[in-house]
Amino acid sequence: MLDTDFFRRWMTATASAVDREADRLTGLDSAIGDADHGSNMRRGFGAVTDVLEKESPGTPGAVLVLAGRQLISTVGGASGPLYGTLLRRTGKALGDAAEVSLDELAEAFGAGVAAVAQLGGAKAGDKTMLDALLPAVEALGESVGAAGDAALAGALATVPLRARKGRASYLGERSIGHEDPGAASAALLVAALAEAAGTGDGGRA
Amino acid sequence: MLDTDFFRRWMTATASAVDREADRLTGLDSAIGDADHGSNMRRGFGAVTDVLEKESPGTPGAVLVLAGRQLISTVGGASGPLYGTLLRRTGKALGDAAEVSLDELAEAFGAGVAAVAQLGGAKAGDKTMLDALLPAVEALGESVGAAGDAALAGALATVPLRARKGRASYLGERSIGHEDPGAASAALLVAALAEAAGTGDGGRA
Amino acid sequence: MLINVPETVVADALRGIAAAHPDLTVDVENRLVVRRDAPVAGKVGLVSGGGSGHEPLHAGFVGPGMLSAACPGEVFTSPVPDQMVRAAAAVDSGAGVLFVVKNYTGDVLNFDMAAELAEDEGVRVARVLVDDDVAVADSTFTAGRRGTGATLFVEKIAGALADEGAPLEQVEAVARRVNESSRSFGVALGAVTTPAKGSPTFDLPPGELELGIGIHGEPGRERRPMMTSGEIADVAVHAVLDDLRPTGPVLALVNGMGATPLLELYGFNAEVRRVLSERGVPVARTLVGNYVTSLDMAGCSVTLCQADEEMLRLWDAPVRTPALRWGR
Amino acid sequence: MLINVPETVVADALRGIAAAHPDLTVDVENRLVVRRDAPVAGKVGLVSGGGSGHEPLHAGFVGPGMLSAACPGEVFTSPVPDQMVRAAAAVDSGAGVLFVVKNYTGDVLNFDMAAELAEDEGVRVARVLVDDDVAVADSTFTAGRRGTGATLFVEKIAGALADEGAPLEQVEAVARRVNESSRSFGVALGAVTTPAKGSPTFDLPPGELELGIGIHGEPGRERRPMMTSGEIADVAVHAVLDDLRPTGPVLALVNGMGATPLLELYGFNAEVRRVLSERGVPVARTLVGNYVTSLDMAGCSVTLCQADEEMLRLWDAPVRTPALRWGR
Ligand SMILES: Nc1ncnc2c1ncn2[C@@H]1O[C@H](COP(=O)(O)OP(=O)(O)O)[C@@H](O)[C@H]1O
Ligand SMILES: Nc1ncnc2c1ncn2[C@@H]1O[C@H](COP(=O)(O)OP(=O)(O)O)[C@@H](O)[C@H]1O
Ligand SMILES: [Mg+2]
Ligand SMILES: [Mg+2]
Ligand SMILES: [Mg+2]
Ligand SMILES: [Mg+2]
Repeated sequence: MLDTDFFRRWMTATASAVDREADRLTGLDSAIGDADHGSNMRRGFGAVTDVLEKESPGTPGAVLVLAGRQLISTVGGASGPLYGTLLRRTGKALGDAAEVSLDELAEAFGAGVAAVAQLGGAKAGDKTMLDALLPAVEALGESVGAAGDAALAGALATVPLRARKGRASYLGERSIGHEDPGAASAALLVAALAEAAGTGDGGRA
Repeated sequence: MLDTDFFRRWMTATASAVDREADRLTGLDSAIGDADHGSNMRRGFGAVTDVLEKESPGTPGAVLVLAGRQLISTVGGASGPLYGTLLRRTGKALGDAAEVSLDELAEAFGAGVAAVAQLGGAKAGDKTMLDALLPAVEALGESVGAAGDAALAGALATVPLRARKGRASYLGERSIGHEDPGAASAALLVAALAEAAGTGDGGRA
Repeated sequence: MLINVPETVVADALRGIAAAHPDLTVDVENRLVVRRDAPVAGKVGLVSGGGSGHEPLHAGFVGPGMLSAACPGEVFTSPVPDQMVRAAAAVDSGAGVLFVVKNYTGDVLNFDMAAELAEDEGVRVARVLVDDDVAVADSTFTAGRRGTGATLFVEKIAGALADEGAPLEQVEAVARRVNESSRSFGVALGAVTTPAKGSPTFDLPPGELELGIGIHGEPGRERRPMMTSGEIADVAVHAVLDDLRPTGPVLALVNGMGATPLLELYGFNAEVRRVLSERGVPVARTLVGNYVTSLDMAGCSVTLCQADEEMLRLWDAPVRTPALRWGR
Repeated sequence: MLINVPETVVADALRGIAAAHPDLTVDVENRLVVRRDAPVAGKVGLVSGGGSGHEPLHAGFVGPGMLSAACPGEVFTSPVPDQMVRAAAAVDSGAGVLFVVKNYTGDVLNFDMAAELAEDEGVRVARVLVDDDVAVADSTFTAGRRGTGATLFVEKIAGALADEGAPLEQVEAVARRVNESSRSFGVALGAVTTPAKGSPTFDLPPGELELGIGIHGEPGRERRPMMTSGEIADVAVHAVLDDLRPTGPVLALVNGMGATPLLELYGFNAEVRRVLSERGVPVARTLVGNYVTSLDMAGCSVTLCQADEEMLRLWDAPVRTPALRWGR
């Protein structure tokens, strides 16, 4: 089972990954966007780490709801409301449970990703974070490691796509040939699950 | 003796030289000034050529007075009033004569250069056009060729000087190591005398 | 770049705005710029905002006759809902608040969240989307047309109507009408350097330009060898007119992207005017300057608004903000 | 560059100014920008001018409350006497004309020639030299201090007094007083590209800056590794204050050189204000923006004027020009 501490570790691992990869994310966003995705994510998850330390929420759901709210209040841009909604809705779906199973997490995460799709109006293949998140939902029932792999593959698969949503869509054909920055950060978020679970155990809790 | 046509040829030869060397003059001015000396001189002597064709002044003095006035009306900057005064005062000193000797030209040119010194308040060694003009006055009694050589040597000798007048003076020590653009264009003006006199004859009329 | 560290660029600017403009209340911590006399009794509040880096938009347009408050986000990043909720509370006199939102996914999502929260707190909120950039096709293949230069027209004209005491529905309606009557097209002659990235966001060699750019340093729709001012005016004005098809006089904004000298911009205005007169379009008013910018981008944009009598009257009405000021 | 060909840049801009500003009379051929209502009966005329490339200076300051006419030269080249003679004739109502001349050899020589010619034609002419740039020592080793940001203060304040109907001697005196009370210091973060040259006038690599620059793309007095906004404010404000030694409140112009984003300029203003308050100097008014520019130069300058009551009253007086407009 995954306890509250697992979810805190997930958030801190994401914060470290995003901090480490911020320049790469901004670089991707500078090719087909406005060169701020790295600093957006770093600012947001930095704030998430801070607030989790200060407020110590007591359940998995509460960790994610608080993290999501914090993203909404600190990130801005397209990714703030979208990632904020992802975590908030996932957290809400987890309810008040003190521990959750991987299957429960997979289901809740599915609800979170669906909320992202609804809020942003994007679907698979539009070259957005959804292209990393949707395959992750599928694989998460299997293991957190599989989810990480699926998200990464999904992110890389955005390279040949033409963007239909977000800022990259303004480029039309010229958006082809670049990895979507939001898909790349989503892959980091999902990969952090495996890290939170402890290396190599695949997270089958 | 130097007739009216000689003075027209002097002006057209200067115009061609300035046109040909405009980029070099602007380059010099961009190192220690504001990168406009080449276009200033080109615009001015282009206008001089035009007005001499249109108005056909009938004496050497009239050619130079008209040319000088035209420079004042079309160049602007520091070089417009200075070169304009140089030619106007030289022309005035020549009076109404239909032809003038080289000695008369040398004396009149000396008066023109003195007027430049008075107007601009500069003296030898201040790193200005005077550093080419003053040696030219000295050598002009000998031959136009000697004057050209003296002006060129004077222009090159401005390289190690520190500017005390004009825009280059703002640079202080940093003006050292560059040729003064106005001295370089003055050398072109004086060299054009030999061209007007016909190649190789040294202008001893 | 003239900055301390990238992280404090927006806060530093807000402190500088506070120091320069005693008519504005600046809340540096919560990132708000508000008319000092807000809320004005009986007046609809006008709130806008967006990523920073487009100055004087929006903070430079706060004051009598234009915006009640502006919410600056990080550079090129839309603000967070908390800012707009606070702004709405600060400017609402009970007559309601209009959010002027440029059409970008981030701005739309954050303003929508803010509208929901503000309404929960009892503020009546209407929203107008600005989407004037004809370089982007409004289709299922894009996030829709970007909001650019028309934002200035919307804020000025709706702001004037709000100052006259018109109710929220009318202010919203005129804002929508201005947007529907406006189109823009932009060109970049050089790329942008954002504080966070510290180097140009894309590579634009000297002899080339980008057609159909936005205001966030994103590349345009097409790259071309350098064109003259006249050729650029041809492309931009034809693109705007072919979409707008005006039947009467227009308001023209000939806008610099930030690093284009005013000398060149005025020369460009002469070419814009030439194309308009070739197409038989009369010009009622012209504004030339760096108003809706993209940091240090070299380039320009043209925005035209087919203005009816009411719009012109409201355009001419007094305004007193840091960047637009006339009539009082 | 957003131009047609280098040769027509100034004429193109004048056509664009004419199209944008119906309040101004623009003579493209003779290179004059004049208040439409000139000459104003009984009013002293105010004429300024200089090389182009510093816009909005000077043409953007023509109008009620400021200049009567502006004479734009070629880019960075002072105008020719013919322009000032024409301008003087156009604005003289019999009360005489004040020439506001920035201290550069070229401007001084051309304006002096013009003054002589205009006086021959019966116009009473007075002249004030603006020389506020503390980066240049005023000694026998230089052409004297350059005229930069203080020009705006001189034109605004003397223009306001002229509009009140004061005689030539008084307008000249206040102009001189403003200049004597003002000092400036400028910094470049990037070089200028002039239309005629087509490439940067000097080489300034990204990580470096030039201290003590003028407004003509000339290199500065000293090159340094890049500094923060706060460090630059320290250098600039101390340089100005050490020379000015004000004993009362100052007018502050925090000026962009053309390509510095307003976002950064406001952040710089916060730092300028910090240094001033560390030195105990109160600020009466602040103007932040790109007013006295150098084409596409990145950088900034600080101008401070120790303003007495009369100067402040005249600063606040109504003005209605393309670039400065308030009070009516
Ligand atoms: N409508 C949308 N649905 C899902 N994801 C989106 C949508 N629009 C943008 N995104 C994601 O957001 C990312 C950009 O985030 P960011 O750069 O932080 O915001 P902005 O685009 O406002 O600058 C894109 O790479 C994309 O993955
Ligand atoms: N006071 C002066 N006396 C003599 N020559 C001068 C003086 N000031 C400047 N010059 C000359 O003028 C030249 C610059 O001319 P130009 O670039 O056309 O004008 P500006 O300096 O106004 O841009 C200098 O190189 C110098 O030779
Ligand atoms: Mg982005
Ligand atoms: Mg020069
Ligand atoms: Mg963004
Ligand atoms: Mg010059």
